[in-house]
Amino acid sequence: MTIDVPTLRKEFPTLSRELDGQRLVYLDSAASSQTPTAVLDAMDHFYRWSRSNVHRGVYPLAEEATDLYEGGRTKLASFLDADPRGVVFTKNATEACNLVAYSWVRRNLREGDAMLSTVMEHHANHVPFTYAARDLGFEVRHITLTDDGQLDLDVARRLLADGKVRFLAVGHVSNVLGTINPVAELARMVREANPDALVHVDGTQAAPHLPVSFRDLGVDFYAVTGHKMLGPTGIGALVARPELLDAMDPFLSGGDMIRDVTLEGSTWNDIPHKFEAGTPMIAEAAGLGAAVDWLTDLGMTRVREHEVALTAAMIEALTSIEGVTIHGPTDMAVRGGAISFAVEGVHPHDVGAMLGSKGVCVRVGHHCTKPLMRCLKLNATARASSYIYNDVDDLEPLVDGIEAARSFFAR
Amino acid sequence: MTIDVPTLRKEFPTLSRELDGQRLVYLDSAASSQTPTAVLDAMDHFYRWSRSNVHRGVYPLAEEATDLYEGGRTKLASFLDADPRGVVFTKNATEACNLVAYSWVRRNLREGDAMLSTVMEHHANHVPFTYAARDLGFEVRHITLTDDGQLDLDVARRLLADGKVRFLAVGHVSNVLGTINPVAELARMVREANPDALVHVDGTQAAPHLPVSFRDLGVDFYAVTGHKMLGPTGIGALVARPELLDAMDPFLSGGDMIRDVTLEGSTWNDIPHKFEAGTPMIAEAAGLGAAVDWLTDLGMTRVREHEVALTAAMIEALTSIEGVTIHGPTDMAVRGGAISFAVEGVHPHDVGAMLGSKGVCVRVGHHCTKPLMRCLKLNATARASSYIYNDVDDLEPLVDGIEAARSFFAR
Amino acid sequence: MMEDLYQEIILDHYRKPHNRAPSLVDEDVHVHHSNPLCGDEMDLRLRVVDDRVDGLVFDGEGCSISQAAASAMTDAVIGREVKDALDLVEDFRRMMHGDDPARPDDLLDGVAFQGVAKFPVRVKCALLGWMAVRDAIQTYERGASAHTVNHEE
Amino acid sequence: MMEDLYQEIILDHYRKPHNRAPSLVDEDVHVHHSNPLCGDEMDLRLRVVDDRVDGLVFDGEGCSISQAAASAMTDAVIGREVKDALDLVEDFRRMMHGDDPARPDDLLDGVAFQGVAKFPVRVKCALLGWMAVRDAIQTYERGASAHTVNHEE
Ligand SMILES: Cc1ncc(COP(=O)(O)O)c(C=O)c1O
Ligand SMILES: Cc1ncc(COP(=O)(O)O)c(C=O)c1O
Repeated sequence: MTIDVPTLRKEFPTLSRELDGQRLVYLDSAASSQTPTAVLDAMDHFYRWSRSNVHRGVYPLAEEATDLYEGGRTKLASFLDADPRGVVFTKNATEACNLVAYSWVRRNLREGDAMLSTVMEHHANHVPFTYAARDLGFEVRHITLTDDGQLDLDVARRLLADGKVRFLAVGHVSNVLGTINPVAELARMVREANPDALVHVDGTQAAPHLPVSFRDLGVDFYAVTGHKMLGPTGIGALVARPELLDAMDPFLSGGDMIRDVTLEGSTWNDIPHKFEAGTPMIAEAAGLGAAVDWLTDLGMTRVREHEVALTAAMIEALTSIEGVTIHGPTDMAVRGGAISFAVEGVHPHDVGAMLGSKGVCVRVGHHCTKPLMRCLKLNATARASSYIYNDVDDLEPLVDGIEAARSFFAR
Repeated sequence: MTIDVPTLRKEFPTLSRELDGQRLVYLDSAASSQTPTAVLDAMDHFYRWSRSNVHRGVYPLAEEATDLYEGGRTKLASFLDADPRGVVFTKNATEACNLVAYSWVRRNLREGDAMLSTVMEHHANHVPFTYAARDLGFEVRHITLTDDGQLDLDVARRLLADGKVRFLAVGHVSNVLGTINPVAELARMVREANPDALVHVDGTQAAPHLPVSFRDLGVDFYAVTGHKMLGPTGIGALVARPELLDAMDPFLSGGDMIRDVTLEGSTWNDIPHKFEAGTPMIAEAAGLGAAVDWLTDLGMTRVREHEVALTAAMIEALTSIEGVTIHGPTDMAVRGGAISFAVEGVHPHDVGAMLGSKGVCVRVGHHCTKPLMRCLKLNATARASSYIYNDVDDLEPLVDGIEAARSFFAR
Repeated sequence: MMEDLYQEIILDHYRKPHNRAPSLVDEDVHVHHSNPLCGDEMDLRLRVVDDRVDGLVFDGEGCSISQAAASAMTDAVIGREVKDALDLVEDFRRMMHGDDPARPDDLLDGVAFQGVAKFPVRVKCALLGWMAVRDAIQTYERGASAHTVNHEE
Repeated sequence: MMEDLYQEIILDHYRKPHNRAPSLVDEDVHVHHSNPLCGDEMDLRLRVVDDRVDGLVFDGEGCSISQAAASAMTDAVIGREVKDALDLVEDFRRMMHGDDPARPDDLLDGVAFQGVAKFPVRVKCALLGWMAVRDAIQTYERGASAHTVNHEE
């Protein structure tokens, strides 16, 4: 069963806006998705009905707030097929990556050790680790790409050969090339080379689009962010194996994450609370819970099917424009919905500005992947990224806008 | 001019709720305040009209989102009389304290150094620093209390005498005793003893209630949290002297906080962005901006006047009940609105449960101040904390509930 | 709400606790449990004879629920074989997490606490004494005589 | 919107840039500026004679705004005393931050960029060449001959 996009669009208020009299065509969901009214209602309900703080309250409002917050955790856990005890709420995926960097990498890797990453990582999955490496002196190795924008597993094998790699940080789906990386296979390779090595996956661009089972992936950490999966801003999560969290020292500390505090020191609370210091994102967790419920109702298999069909059509539409080339794989079996493209003779900024003037929202720039840009010998790309509320009727405005940019700017 | 509470209450939806047919009396604003509809509308407007990501967008939605986010920063800066370049958004006050602990304390204090704190700190302003001390071996000294629950400045002077103190962490207003601490005076004392020492103030309980001028206080860092000052959950801020932020290494790293990234390393963005990694709390910043606008319109002097009058009346009402004693100062010149009290022969949990059953919401427990509880030789207290939407009509239900608890439980 | 939580049986135990005492003759084990989140503290002393709970007293500070639950617990546990006592503890623990008790008759007044399961913040209080006796028995089985635990479940 | 941003004057400079060249005879200073956030790169070469900007060329990759602004900048700056050039740079910078220009006539086609101030993300683009020339002059005054800067303003 396909998605009935026209009906579904009605649930996304911003999409009914007009820009200069033109229909808004939102093709920037890889940067941030729209939010359905069900999510807004869930947050509103908290603020208008149960507004209070969580945990330890002895009055009904506080218990309701706790239920909303912890309910968000349970929902996200079942959405990602993970143990709720292993779901730590953070403010975004970036904080989730930092949690891994501070609580595990910085406390375990030393000079002489190595970690493995890739040249296509988002800065969120790159900088926290190279920053740690700068402070601690361990080595960072990078898997390079094949010509069609996939990870070169032969290179990976070579980089793992000496057994020094104790940690892998890899994205599940690239926000620039769209590439879906074989993370389960990489995890197996890493553990074969070093059974004690841990695997951290940046699932930011995967969780909104693919059915994800944390258990089946066989990895140790998995980071997601709410605002790209129909949820609110201000919330993300790190999913981890509970045993691992149990053994780790906390990162942020303060209230709620302690068991006991004396003037001299503290003992830590049980997981996941040990990693959630301070008043949490209560409304946001309620909103994210509603978002994953909404996605579950729609069905993640359908979400992916819609992505495959629409992305294939978009690739075809784009490549049929003269002078347009696409970066990254074109085989839908190994790619998601983010499409970076170049327009010959027109700078991406100008492409984006022209499209914006026609109501078509795309992102231009380095997409927080400067190392990848250097590899591709690019300064920037224009990127169109679709989601469930996009449909083939969005292709014409996109193509028209690009053609207008070509005739306006191409020298 | 006094506050017209009945009119003002209409702007706080949860307050019109009934609990078991009784009017909801919310006396837990020290844990979390209510949110006026103006704040909810500001967030809704973002989600329904400008939903997109901030920074680097070339289409109108993204520019509007950026304006909402940066507008929140400007508003908060002027509310606290600080430079917007020194305002770093965090997810809560706890993260703000951790930022100081990771980016300054952990990078500057070593064995042989000392930091100064107090026995009345909230865990948020205690654990990040004792955790750092555990890792790094510096000494943590604590200012004790006088009999009426104020900081003992003679003790402070003694603890500063050897010049080893390089850092002070102190709360502006106690969330348990209500005490307003003389932070400007303490800052002077600390710098006299050691001109290079820095002063970090946990302003979480002050910013919602008192006119605060970061510039006039003469301190280096000031932490606040949105959800206690009419704002949404999921946002707080660290206010800091910009020169200091400029010189500090970042804490969380990832997208948005970098200037350039290569495979080997990164250079950092300008402040305050250097300290804001990843997609920020966009809706939340818009909401917090609306909250401080709302408070400014009401007038912080009036807010404080209302607090003084109502708290004095509440102290009188409570102490007139047989068997009730109040912890902390009773002189309104040196206290805010949080009132911790004990009911003879009745455990705080039972007090709270009885009050809750009558629609009166108070907090019971250690209030994230275990060291203070030990000093007071208490396991827990019940705490009533009011705000602008409370009035003298809330005193009767409070008193009735306590009396009911006494007759029901006292053995 | 107050009625669901504070049933008459519970209040009776709270007002006149059973087996509340600061010491126990020939005690085998003494455990101290505290629930740092709400500040409750409890000392529990156990004497075992022929593999049976022969003597059991508790003492300490806590809210009505924790005091009453500990009192009801002593009634239900004294006289039982230690293995059986552990099984009963597990039954109570499950009841606190929303299950129906498997051995309602053996729990005696303990069943009155079933309604507490609806008040998540009070579950910890009701469990304090039960977790303490479980720990005391396990400490005894390990051959030790004292144990201190900070916990929340 | 497109009209506010891409005025005809701007497009002319973009399509036929003035003083765009990869080298400069007898150059005194060469600076390389990049705007990492949008990827624009610019090489700027300066020759100073008798305290005046005698030669000035730019080269590099960038969007229409950054290329056109650099082109218009060279026209406005060539021939000026270096101090005066710095003053003009400051006038343009303020204009990009929303002020009215104090020296509209001296900015020549530079005034056409006033509308860019309304597009915060493009302000950086328009400033790239102007910031580069400021840096080149300051590098010259310091007695150095080359400088590389990553920036965004
Ligand atoms: C004095 C004080 N400091 C810090 C905090 C921590 O604030 P948050 O939980 O929003 O991080 C609180 C509130 O819980 C507080 O009362
Ligand atoms: C692949 C990838 N990883 C991580 C992030 C960071 O997410 P956030 O900004 O929500 O922390 C993003 C989005 O910006 C992303 O696309």
